[in-house]
Amino acid sequence: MDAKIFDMPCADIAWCPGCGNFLILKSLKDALTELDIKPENLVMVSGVGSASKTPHYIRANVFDGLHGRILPPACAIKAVNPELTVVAVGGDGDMYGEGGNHLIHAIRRNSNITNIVHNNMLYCLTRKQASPSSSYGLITPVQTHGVTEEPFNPVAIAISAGATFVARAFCTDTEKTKEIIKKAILHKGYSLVDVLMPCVTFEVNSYKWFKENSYYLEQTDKVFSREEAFKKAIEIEKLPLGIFYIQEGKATFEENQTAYKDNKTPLVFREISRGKMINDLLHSYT
Amino acid sequence: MDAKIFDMPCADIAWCPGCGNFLILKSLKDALTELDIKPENLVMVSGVGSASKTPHYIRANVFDGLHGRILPPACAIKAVNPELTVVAVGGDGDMYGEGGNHLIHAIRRNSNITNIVHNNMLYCLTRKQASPSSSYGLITPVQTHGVTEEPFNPVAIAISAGATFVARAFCTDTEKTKEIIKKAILHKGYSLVDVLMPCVTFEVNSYKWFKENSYYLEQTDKVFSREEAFKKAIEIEKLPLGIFYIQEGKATFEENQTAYKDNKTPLVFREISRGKMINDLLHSYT
Amino acid sequence: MTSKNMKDKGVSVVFAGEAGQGIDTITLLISKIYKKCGYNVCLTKEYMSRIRGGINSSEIRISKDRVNAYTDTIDFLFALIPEAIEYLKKRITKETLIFKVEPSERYKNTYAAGMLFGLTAISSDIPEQMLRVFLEEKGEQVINKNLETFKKGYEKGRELSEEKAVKINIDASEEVKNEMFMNGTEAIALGCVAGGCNFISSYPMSPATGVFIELVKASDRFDIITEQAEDEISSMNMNIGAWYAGARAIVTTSGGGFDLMTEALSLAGIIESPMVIHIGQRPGPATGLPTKTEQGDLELALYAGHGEFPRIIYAPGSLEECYELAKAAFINADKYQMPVFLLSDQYLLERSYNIPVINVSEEKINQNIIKTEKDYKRYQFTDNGLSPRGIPGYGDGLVCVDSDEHDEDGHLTEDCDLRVKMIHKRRKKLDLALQNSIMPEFIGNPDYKILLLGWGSAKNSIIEALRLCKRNDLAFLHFKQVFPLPPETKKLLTKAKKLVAIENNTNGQLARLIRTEFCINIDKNILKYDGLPFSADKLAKEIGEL
Amino acid sequence: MTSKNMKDKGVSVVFAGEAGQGIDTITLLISKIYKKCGYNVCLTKEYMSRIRGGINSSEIRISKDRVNAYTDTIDFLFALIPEAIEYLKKRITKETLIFKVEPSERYKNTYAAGMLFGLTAISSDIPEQMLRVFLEEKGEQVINKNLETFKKGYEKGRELSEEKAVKINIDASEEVKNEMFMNGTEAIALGCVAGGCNFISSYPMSPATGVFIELVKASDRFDIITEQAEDEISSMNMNIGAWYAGARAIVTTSGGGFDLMTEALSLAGIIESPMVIHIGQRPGPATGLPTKTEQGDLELALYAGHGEFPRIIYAPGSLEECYELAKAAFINADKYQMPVFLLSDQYLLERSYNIPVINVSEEKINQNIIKTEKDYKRYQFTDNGLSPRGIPGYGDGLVCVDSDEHDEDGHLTEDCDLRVKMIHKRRKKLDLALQNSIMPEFIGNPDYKILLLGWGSAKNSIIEALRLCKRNDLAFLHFKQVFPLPPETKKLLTKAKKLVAIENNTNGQLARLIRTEFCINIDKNILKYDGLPFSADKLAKEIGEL
Ligand SMILES: Cc1ncc(C[n+]2csc(CCOP(=O)(O)OP(=O)(O)O)c2C)c(N)n1
Ligand SMILES: Cc1ncc(C[n+]2csc(CCOP(=O)(O)OP(=O)(O)O)c2C)c(N)n1
Ligand code: SF4
Ligand code: SF4
Ligand SMILES: [Mg+2]
Ligand SMILES: [Mg+2]
Repeated sequence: MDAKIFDMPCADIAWCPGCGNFLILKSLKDALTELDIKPENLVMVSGVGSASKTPHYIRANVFDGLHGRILPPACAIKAVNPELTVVAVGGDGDMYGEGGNHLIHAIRRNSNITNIVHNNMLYCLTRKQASPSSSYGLITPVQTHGVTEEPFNPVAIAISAGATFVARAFCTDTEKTKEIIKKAILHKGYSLVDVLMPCVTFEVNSYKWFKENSYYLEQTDKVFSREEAFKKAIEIEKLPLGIFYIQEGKATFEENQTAYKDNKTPLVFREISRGKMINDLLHSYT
Repeated sequence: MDAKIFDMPCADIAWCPGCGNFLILKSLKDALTELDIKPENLVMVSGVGSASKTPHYIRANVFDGLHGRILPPACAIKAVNPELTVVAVGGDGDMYGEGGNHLIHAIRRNSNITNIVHNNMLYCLTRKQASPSSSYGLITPVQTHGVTEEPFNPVAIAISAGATFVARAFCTDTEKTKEIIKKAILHKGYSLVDVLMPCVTFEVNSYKWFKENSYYLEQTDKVFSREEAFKKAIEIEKLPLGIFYIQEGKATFEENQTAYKDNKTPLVFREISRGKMINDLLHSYT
Repeated sequence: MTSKNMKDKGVSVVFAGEAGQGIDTITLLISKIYKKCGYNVCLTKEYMSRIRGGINSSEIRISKDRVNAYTDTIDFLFALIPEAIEYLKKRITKETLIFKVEPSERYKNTYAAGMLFGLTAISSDIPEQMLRVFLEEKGEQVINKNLETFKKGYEKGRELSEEKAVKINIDASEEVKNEMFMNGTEAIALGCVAGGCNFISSYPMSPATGVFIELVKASDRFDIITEQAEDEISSMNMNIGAWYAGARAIVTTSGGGFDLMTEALSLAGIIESPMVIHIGQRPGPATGLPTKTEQGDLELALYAGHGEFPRIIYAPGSLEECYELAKAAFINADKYQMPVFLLSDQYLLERSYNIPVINVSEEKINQNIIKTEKDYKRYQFTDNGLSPRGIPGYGDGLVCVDSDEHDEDGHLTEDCDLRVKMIHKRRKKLDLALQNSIMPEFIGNPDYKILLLGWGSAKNSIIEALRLCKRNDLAFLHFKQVFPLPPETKKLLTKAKKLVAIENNTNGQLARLIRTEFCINIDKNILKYDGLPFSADKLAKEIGEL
Repeated sequence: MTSKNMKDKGVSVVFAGEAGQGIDTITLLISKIYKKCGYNVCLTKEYMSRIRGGINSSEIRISKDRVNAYTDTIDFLFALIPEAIEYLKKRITKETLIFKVEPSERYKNTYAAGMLFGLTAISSDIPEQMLRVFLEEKGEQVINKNLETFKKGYEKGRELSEEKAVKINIDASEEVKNEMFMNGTEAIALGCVAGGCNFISSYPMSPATGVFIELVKASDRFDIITEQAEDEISSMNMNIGAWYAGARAIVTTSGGGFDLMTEALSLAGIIESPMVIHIGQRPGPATGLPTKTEQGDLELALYAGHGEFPRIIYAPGSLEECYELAKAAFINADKYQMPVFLLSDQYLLERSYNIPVINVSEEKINQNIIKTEKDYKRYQFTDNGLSPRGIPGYGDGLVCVDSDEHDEDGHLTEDCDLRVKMIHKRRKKLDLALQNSIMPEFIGNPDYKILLLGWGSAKNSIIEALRLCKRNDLAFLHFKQVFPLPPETKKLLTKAKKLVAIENNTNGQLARLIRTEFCINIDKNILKYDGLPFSADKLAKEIGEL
């Protein structure tokens, strides 16, 4: 498949030149291409923020909803039509701030969707405020004395909440990021890919800083246990990159629905013809 | 101090006879008594649910707000007047369902408040629906085929989010629960005490079941590291009870406010007399 | 109360006691039994927000004629706890016969039921048989114990009937025996199913949880995806996602839960998503009186969500309307691609009575979904504002929706001219919906001087009051479609010498809406806001004095 | 445009280019310089929701007389990118002089600024000096490079002035030099500080974040607790908690964020908590046009939150009103123990102009908080509905508040009579607030035939339009207190032959409110909803044709 199939030549991309968002977009498109996913079968779901504009730059179906409310519609879309590939993208504000509750509970639900977070440790579209994942001490117009709150650790939280696929990537390593995204999409169940990216405009974390302060987990055949994964997750001296945790075989949200117990046809393609059955039901009240 | 000082003799308690809520209420009152806290300096904050009625059965100041929205006002109250003892109580629905986002972010904020969760693994006031902490398979009128979602593990989540005090108690052991609550109140920073309790009316988990399926952590002098605590937290064969994790010395939300950098007087007791200063400020726009 | 009185008009029986004494169960069973015996029955309940203790009361009206509203009058009161009498003092008259159920009885509720059947001289066969069926799963021992208690009660009832000279002789009817007996919750859920509902994500909240539970019950048979979400925000966003993917979804909640959905309502507005929202109103603000009744959220439904976008609001007043309007909500949400509200309340949802069987002809649900072409545009401009709705994965096109203002493709735009065009497009759909309005129902003398106005749940109370007050210069106009208000209504309003709005709220919200929309003043408001519904008898007095 | 024209009425200068080209910075600096030189200045900006790229434009009006509104007219356009000309085509006339800033220039914005000062024949001393101060922190190199560029631009401006025979000779005034120059955001924040604000928990959202940032700036000096909450729900609940404990808190947000706060608004309603809510309106629904302007959320503010409870809504129209009403919001929230709204929008918040200095007399803020006695009851019944407000930890009493309906003690109740009493208690406070209303402002001929009606940010555009259209039969009534509507207003309305509401929204929400409250019909709506504010010149034409 040609990678161009996902291109939107006319799109006026709103990101700053040199922004890490471009790299994530590339990795995502490449991953989708290599997985041979058809644009018509792909739904990109997002919220509000610079990161959440991503769906407008990919040829795909788009559900660009509310700030922070990415996962609920993503889970629903997948449930209504499990044949769709559903990729939910958002910023760290979207996913860890406004949307924190949905993150935890979408993990518990384990819908078979892929969740990519463009983590610039910042609210960029609203012109520089701290996000939950901002580092201690970050100074912004709202945090004039620097951030004092414990940085939100998405990897650790996802592991605790019972996520079945948890990874962290770094935007500059497009090849590695692409591979992680591919695995995430192929994974059956909810997968979180937190992608670190610098913000060149507001100068929060540089490419260099990330390069120097991260390392890739050795991905041997053996997968980490939850404890080991957690231990890795709370390393902050140097941020580990790669796949922290995978749990295979857990039933998904869709699979748990009675509607799919004996009938695999997507709900949306079933004919809704209820006259007779409703009559029976109504008569049961006599 | 006399334990009776916290009694509300006229209160028409809405809990079912034999309910675990009564035991938690007792432990809490005893803890408050032993710590010699004055009712006038105590603020009980709660949400909506059977558990959240607790503040009405203790002589104290009460802020009984919205379902799930317990922690934000609790943090604010403490910040406005750090001399108050602020105890935030709610049900598992309050704290882990509707209020999930506030839980995580209140933990990050680390206000010096105590958060007690009456965890009956159930929404009881709305007549039996699953809560986030319900066990797999629980059958209710809404979960007619049993709960399929991963149970919410408050202890693991709190540890990952960076809580500075995390404990689990069991209502029947009032003495031990009282001790845990005392430590939680004395702890400087946010403390979570998740208290397991059965629901006798809807017959979800019996006293016996908890007794058989839990054990107390050995509380030696050594405190657990975050990894060890996490490892304990994810044990589910038998639920560990006691204090999982303590981090001392971390600055609280209040302490981080500039308003308290050089002036320890509670904000609320400072005179707001601004005429001169405002004039200066206004003139800075000329 | 004399036995003579009761003979033709029926009796009103109240059971009162603590939560946990089985009042709910027994009054429902009693009601079904009377109905099975051919009596018209209406069951209205009122209770506290607790699982055990407190005081709850349920009223069963048993009548020769149709009964479907609440009355204050109590003919027989069965007090399962002594405090119940004080609690109901305002409704007790000299005529009320009070029966205190001895505290020694284990199955107080069954005992009281037995008494009632004895008193009303119903042969004990059907009751005993239905009691047996009802308790089937509880095992032989419980059944026998209950039957024994029932019989004791029955005997007591017969005795009392002699003693107090109670002679009840209400006519039964063959027809009623085969009618449906249900409450508003069930009727709404059935309407949803009939409207093709196949997705529900909600969060429990009284008095709206029932609709969720009924849809869960139906889910296995009707392929409905069900999810109890982590909060209301999630549930609303999930449902909108479900519509986007081609399902037909509903959320059921009360005012406080709905507040949390208003941002997503606004989303549905701009992305032109169909959506069905059931608000079971209850007395607010905030937690308010969680188990009581009120019609306080009309203005909320009208104006919730930021920005300006069209919506439709239905407010059923009867079981038939619960069914029909719930069905219509799905059909019209789909047709006009906009959110449709169903406003109910505890009074409507939890009151049961018998109605003739609703028959459904075998019909396929017509979904307004197209198979997309390669160049599909979700927001294509058309004459009437409606763009053909595609869904992802069905056809060669791409379906893009965006919470920002957008172009025809569904991609975000900041173009001011396009903005204006999109506003007009969205507004046109409301004009369309207005042309196909569900008209208010006119009841009474067409030569009215005074026109009573009402909406939603107050309907049956007002109709009965109108009948009871026996005034010829009164008529009643009941609004089922509260928004948009059908313009044809104006004529009916201006014809009246006096307009009186009857609402279960503080501010007279329908009256305000009529002023807003028609600039017609309402002369008088009859308002009730103590958490209880309008009672037909009391209201009859009030309108009698107009 | 001829130089003669400009001499007395001033010029309108527009800078347009991409985000990231420093248009904001330079236009603000230019405006301040002109003001320092004694000119009246009004700066209105319009931009896209992105950090880099796109097209933004800022209008600077420089005038002998006061200017404080937006106009469409462009006298000079500085196009920092070529696309800007096409983008602004509707505002460009034959008279507009367009200056394309060469793409070779590094500091395009500084260059253009230089040109402007050259063109308008302002001595370059003050500009250069202020530029130097402004860039102080950037280091000598940047300063020199900028000054060099500025000078080049200045020369070019002088040249062009000759070439195009531009002769500008607007009179400067000593008075203006010492006036304040600020925008609505700053004025609101100052009003908050003056009103005793000492707590803010908010979540960023355009165009309302500015007020948060200004209060953070003031926090060190004025002891303000500040917190960026995890979401709007948390922020609103925190602020209510803060008031409970005795602080004076505000939330600042836009419509979408406010939606999420409506449940807590309802909480404030029932617990009778003071609360100040600033909504910076923007075009909805949903994300809409996040950086543009609209007055679309009046009905939202009016009816948000389930259940029925009193509130006050202010809508400032000028900088002075921003300050005064923000201050009044705190004072009256505290006084009447209810939520008070401030409705603004991007046009009001981000437009700067000069106003005479506001002087504040040394005054202590009077907090209506009492020291509690042992038997303190938070909801003690009183004649006017107000109960003395205590706070925890101050006095011997206990302060209990409850989201359920409650008794005088603040503990939950399900008593129907108490419920009614509490509703009446809450409603009385609104009567009280109504008696102390902030009156609408009347402008124009008291013998008007046509009365224009407006609210909030549209004020200055309407006033200038009124002046421009020079009709003697017109007057303008500006509502600052939009709710409750002062009943005295009715007389002014009924006196008019024709009522015309001018609103920056689709539905004419003030017009609707007037119908609702007074049952008075509005004859005509002049509405604008393309995301841009009313321009004085265009509006003048429209009202000229009435
Ligand atoms: C309910 C709501 N609150 C606030 C906003 C304003 N807002 C838009 S984007 C954003 C933050 C974006 O941060 P993030 O998700 O990290 O994305 P980024 O811009 O950094 O890529 C906020 C607060 C909004 N659109 N909706
Ligand atoms: C916003 C909102 N949604 C829903 C409800 C209805 N509600 C009241 S209590 C409750 C659940 C209570 O469960 P939990 O917190 O576990 O307390 P419990 O009753 O089990 O002690 C719910 C959903 C509400 N009051 N507010
Ligand atoms: S502001 Fe930063 S993160 Fe946002 S688009 Fe620009 S470079 Fe990227
Ligand atoms: S229902 Fe269960 S948890 Fe709730 S009050 Fe009764 S016993 Fe306690
Ligand atoms: Mg971000
Ligand atoms: Mg619970």
